[in-house]
Amino acid sequence: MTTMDTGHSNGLHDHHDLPYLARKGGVWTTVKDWMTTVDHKKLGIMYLFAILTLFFAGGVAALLVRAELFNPVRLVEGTGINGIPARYEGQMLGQWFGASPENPNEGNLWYNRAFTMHGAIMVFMVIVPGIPASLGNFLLPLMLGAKDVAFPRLNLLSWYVYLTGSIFGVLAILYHGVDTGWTFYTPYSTTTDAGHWRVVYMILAAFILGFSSILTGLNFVVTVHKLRAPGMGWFDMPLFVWAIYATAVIQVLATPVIGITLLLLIFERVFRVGIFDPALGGDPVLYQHFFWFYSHPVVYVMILPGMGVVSDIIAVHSRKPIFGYRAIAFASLGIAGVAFIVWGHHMFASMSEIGSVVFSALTFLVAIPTAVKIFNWVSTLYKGSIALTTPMLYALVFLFLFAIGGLTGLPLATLSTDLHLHDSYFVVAHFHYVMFGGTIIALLAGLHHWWPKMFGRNYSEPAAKFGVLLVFVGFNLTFFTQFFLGTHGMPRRYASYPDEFTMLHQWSTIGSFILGVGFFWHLLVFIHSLAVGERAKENPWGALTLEWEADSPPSEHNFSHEPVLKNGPYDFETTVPPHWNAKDWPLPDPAAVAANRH
Amino acid sequence: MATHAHAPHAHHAFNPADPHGEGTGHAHHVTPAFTLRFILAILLMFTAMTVAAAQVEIFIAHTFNITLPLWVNVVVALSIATVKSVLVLLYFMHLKHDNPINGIIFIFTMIAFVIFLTFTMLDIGNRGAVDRTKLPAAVAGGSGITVYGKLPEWVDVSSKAARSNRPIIYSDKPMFVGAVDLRYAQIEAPILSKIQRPLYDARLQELLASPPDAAVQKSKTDGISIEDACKIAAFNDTLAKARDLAAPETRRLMADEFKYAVSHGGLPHPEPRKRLEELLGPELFMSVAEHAGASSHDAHHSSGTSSTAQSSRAKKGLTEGLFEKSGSEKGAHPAADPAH
Amino acid sequence: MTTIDANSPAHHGHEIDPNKPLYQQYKHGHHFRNADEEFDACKTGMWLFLATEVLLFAGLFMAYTYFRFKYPEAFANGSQYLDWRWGALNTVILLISSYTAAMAVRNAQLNQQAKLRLNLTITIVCGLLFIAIKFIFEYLPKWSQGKRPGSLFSYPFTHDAWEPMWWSVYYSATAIHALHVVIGAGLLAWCLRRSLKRAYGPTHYTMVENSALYWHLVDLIWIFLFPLLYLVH
Amino acid sequence: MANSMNIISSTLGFDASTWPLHDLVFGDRANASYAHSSDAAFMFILYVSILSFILVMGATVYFVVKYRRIPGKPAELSPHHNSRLEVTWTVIPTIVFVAMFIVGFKGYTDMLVPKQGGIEADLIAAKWSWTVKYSNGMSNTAVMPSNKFLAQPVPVYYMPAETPVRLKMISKDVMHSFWVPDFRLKIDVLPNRYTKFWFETGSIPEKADTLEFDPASPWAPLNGTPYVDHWVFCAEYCGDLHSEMGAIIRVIPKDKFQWWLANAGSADPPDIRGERLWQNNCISCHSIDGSLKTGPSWKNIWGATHTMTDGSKIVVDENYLREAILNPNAKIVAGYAAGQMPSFAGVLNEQQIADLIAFMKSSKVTQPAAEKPAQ
Repeated sequence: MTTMDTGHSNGLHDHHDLPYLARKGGVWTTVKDWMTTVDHKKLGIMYLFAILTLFFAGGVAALLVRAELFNPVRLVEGTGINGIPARYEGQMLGQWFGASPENPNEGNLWYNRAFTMHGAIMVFMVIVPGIPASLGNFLLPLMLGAKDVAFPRLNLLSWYVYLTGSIFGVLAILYHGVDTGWTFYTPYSTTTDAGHWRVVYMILAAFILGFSSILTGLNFVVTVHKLRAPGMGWFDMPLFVWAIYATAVIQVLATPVIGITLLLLIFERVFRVGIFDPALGGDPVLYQHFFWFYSHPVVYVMILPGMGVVSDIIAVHSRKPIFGYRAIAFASLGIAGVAFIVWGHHMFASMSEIGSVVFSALTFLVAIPTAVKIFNWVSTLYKGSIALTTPMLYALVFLFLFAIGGLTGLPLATLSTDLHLHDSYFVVAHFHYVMFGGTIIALLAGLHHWWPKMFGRNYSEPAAKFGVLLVFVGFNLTFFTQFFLGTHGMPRRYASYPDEFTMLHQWSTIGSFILGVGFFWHLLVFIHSLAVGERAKENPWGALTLEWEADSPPSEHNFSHEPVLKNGPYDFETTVPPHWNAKDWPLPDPAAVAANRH
Repeated sequence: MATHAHAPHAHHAFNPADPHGEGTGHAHHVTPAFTLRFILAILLMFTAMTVAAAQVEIFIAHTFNITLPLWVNVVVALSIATVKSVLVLLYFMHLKHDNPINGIIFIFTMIAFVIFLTFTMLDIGNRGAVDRTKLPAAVAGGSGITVYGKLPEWVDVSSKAARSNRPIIYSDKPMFVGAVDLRYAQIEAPILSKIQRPLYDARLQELLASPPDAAVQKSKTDGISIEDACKIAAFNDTLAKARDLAAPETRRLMADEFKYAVSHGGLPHPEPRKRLEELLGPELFMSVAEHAGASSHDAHHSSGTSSTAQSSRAKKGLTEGLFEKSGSEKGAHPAADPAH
Repeated sequence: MTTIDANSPAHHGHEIDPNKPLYQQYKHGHHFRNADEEFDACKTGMWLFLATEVLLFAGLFMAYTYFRFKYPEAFANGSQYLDWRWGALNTVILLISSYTAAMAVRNAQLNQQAKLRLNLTITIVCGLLFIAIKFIFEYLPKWSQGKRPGSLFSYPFTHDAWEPMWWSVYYSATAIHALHVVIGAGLLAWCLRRSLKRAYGPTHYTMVENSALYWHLVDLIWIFLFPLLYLVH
Repeated sequence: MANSMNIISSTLGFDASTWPLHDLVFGDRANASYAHSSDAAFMFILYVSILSFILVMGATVYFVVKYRRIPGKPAELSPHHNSRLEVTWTVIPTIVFVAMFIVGFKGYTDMLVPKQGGIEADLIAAKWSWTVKYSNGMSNTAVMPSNKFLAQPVPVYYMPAETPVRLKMISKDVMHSFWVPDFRLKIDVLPNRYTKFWFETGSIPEKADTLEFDPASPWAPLNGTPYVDHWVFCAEYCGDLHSEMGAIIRVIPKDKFQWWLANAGSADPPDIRGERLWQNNCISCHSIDGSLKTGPSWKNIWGATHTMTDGSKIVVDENYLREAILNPNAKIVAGYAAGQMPSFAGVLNEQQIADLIAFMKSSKVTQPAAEKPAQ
């Protein structure tokens, strides 16, 4: 896409035109500059690093869990909890953290803490802010042709709120971690670890992170409404922006409810007000309603941006106008809308019969726009010019995994089958296919797609592709086995299991470690790229959206003149990509194109 | 660069002041002072109205002994509140002359609000809604292969029924009919205050001694034991009686407590004490009084140590605590008595 | 909220001319096309924030609805413990403050600096009055008599076992609302402080507008809390 | 419409256990009448899913291979959208989803609606064990687990074969969830209200394992009984020993179950067993603290002298009590109406009657608990 001005890229007369990564003086100045910046790009990068760091922390917890389940049972003669002679399970974690015949619960306790930490970190600190806060912050204004988000200082505040929340979470971990499960179900969460504040820290962390999420969403909604480049109508926006917009709407409308929920939960623990505590007349199922009214829509906060990323990548790397642009855009909004009326399917086992039936019926509504999106992506490939670059590979991996994740959601929406699969490993596998195979894979795809733009350097394609292979194999080995564990009756959150499940669990553990290696490999690839990677072109993929208009990395104020839209984000048939010549990206015959349009 | 691209999407005439054709909103509309004063007057008037409505209800309840159903009061109060809030939104918050997007945001907020309330109540209002004794299928178990009315011949139900070992039920009854499981749960261990407990026990003895026809009838229709039916009756009677006892007490307390509490550093008023003593009889009253004096802090919530061994012991302590407090062996309502 | 309001001339690094009032020196954010657009954006942002506030209270209204549905007796008794006169007084106070807040916005639009300060002051005072009444005449006596939430409850003359639940809902709802009153008063105080420097006028009064909006929302919530807690029985 | 719904709903009686992939997915331990319809629903969804997955992924792979990028050659032209196509692939999935919902709803109602007759029992969950109380007050036994994943003694619920069982479930502390994978059903167990769980036990196959107890144990008579075990798991995370919260539903032939039920808890002293029986059968009419009920109070009843309606005086001893239990209307204590008490012949066996009498002799009855407030 092209701008009014031409060839501005290297004019360095004004410090505003320096690349945003350029250092301003000494170390202290640079640190101060980054800590106080209101530049959406720097904030996006800081979010990215925080999120990836926490992702590795959560990943370690996950590997602990899997390692524990490789062979959880090492029976030791000792005294059971009833004081009667019994065998107790000196699990690996238990032995590390001092389980003993006198204190046989220790092994399970540490296992419970491990999976709680994994869940809490991954959900509240990684996946929910994941794509919107990192890629979204960096790309949204660029894609809209704006200089910044609507409220830059609010953006900075949001970053520090996120930091504060994460610090509370880390604090809870340093205090040995909490064992409530990331869902904080009452009355267990209000009674466990009595007399210690670590649970309150964890709840507080989630509460504060919610605020960060609200502020980001609010900021993005206003940005999309007010700061689109001149001439950019709603249907000239890249689909990533549509997805971020739908996400932001959910963030604004759903997150406050988790805010009040966790607030009441803290009251519950500290003052025992009893709103969720059956011992005082409260109702734990009411808590579940409160919790899932946020936590189901937030599932789409997690996945929608991923869908946006994939929509863009598939179009760019197969050089085709996305098939059914409006269908995908409206599907995003549709999912965002339906997200608010399906939360009950997390509670079929505890909810009233009529409620279950209604929620089951409504839940199927979500599947329709999702299916539409998948069909549109596949048909975008039709007659494309498909390059299997790393981002494209990850987009295809996303298609594969997300399709499985979506389809396995159907028996969980169906009443009779859900009563068997609910809270079993089938659910674990399902939401990992969606959250991990969806969101995290999409984050990787987007990261590889926009890496040259963000850091101005290329990564080694072959190395990255090897990473894709590791992640794909490891992921499926880890989680596909868990579907069978679930249908055969393996419950969630178990520190040990009957013998018949041993084989599947061990395969799953092996896969998880392959997965871990894969991510470590990717980390090395990125570090290598940052250190010695070659300088990236402005527009390596020949994409048409506005962010590729800017330099790589973009200058401080993104564009030296406000870009004016001349063509849509996916008009590959009619437009030579910015920074390229016609011979690099040959166009089909205009007459044929015109004929094809009508 | 190729700037001559065919641009099908850029069909907006570009206007620098209003690049998106959204309008910059009539942000600077100045509301006349008279309007604001007028709105304030109306709001105050409505406040008076809603208070008056409540007072009138109390008045007729106490003089003519006519008790309106609870919902009347709620509906009146809430509709007045709604009108007030709409006025505030339109005039004080300028929605009337504002960029429509702000109004739309608020409407969507309200939609989310309503969804949250209605769907949650949809669950909570329908617990135990499937009355297992009233379904035609119940005798056979499961809903069987239910045939509503007549089937076409080519549907071979019987062989399917044989294959899956499930009964055929010919039915025209609806699937869901109202029931009272939740109340049974309460009946097993009735939730009663210090005042209600003796009333309930006494009443239950009477009823069990000679079950009234109503109870017998209920036990037949609901398919429950006569004892349960009596418990339900006793429970309702107790609530009614306690309410009668409570009404004058409560009103008296409400009138006295404020000035007394302020002047006496919040001591409970001796007057209602005396009256309550007559009401309960001395020994029960004593038990109530000392009970109320008891500290409200549970052992497991005093700040403990961070050692896991200790905290897991604390957990066990809590569990036992709940057992002790549980209303009955069935434990339907652990710690039923809030005065703990 | 100051982050939503993009008004600090220093921030955009350009010198202050003492002859002109502060509000005329205001330069809008560099990423907006004009001040109007910025004002609009800030206001929409504020409305989105108000949306989150409404949904925050949705939880409390949900709790009220559910427990009223579950323990009607306790709630009937409970609301009789409250003195509707204090509730009504507080309602009137909030309505008046809401009116003055709206007037303050009007004054800013019409550049009536003195009236602007006056109205802001009245609004803040009303807010503090509301808090004072709430704590001295409602929380204090009730708490000291043992009418406390949940397990803290120790009032001897309960007529229904579930009155603690009533107090839990009562304290949670009103306390969180009171917190919002304090925040709103704080915002308005900030406005007042800036308005002493004539920071707000016809061309720039975003902060006043947004603080007023926030204040109206606090009022809005109370308009519903008052009948639900004090009158319905 | 109603008729077509009718046809659909009446064709959902499938037994999926013989379908392809069923045993791979679920194993072959499906039990309880509704398990089959649940499996049928799952397999239906599974087949649809596999089909659509193959279609989508097949198309993807085909396109990726066929339309791979050739440098210097632009992508071929194709329509940017196709309303008919898009409507089609919106409508067809919708129809399939409606079918799935109906299938699931049908199976759900099967799971909700219990069969009458059979036995009822109370299930009480607490951290970290399940207790089942049978109608006669006996509760389940526990054995050291044969399966090494459980460290605690695991509760064993004996259940009669081919019998509907209804459980009324309540929790004493946090939330638990009662899951029997073989029955394909889990229901949460809540601390503040009863939830219900029902199943109909299957028949016992020919070549089932048989119980073997040490001849000295009170269970020795059960030796050689064929049985089928079903795992019970807690599916709602409930703390440290969540994964220890297993139990076994052990289905044995009806007659053996009757014997077991009658003799369960024999380990307890007789008066304790008697007290359980009193709580379950007599408490509504006979107090032990002297308070007036339909029948005479048992306070200090042992050895007391009762005056009958005909004026005769009788010293309360074993024989009188046994007669009063089996043939209550033979002698009526003065001041009480005849015909109030049903005969317990056939309800209580000799052992249980002896237990009751032992309870009446016990200190619990002779020095009763604290007085209730005067009424």
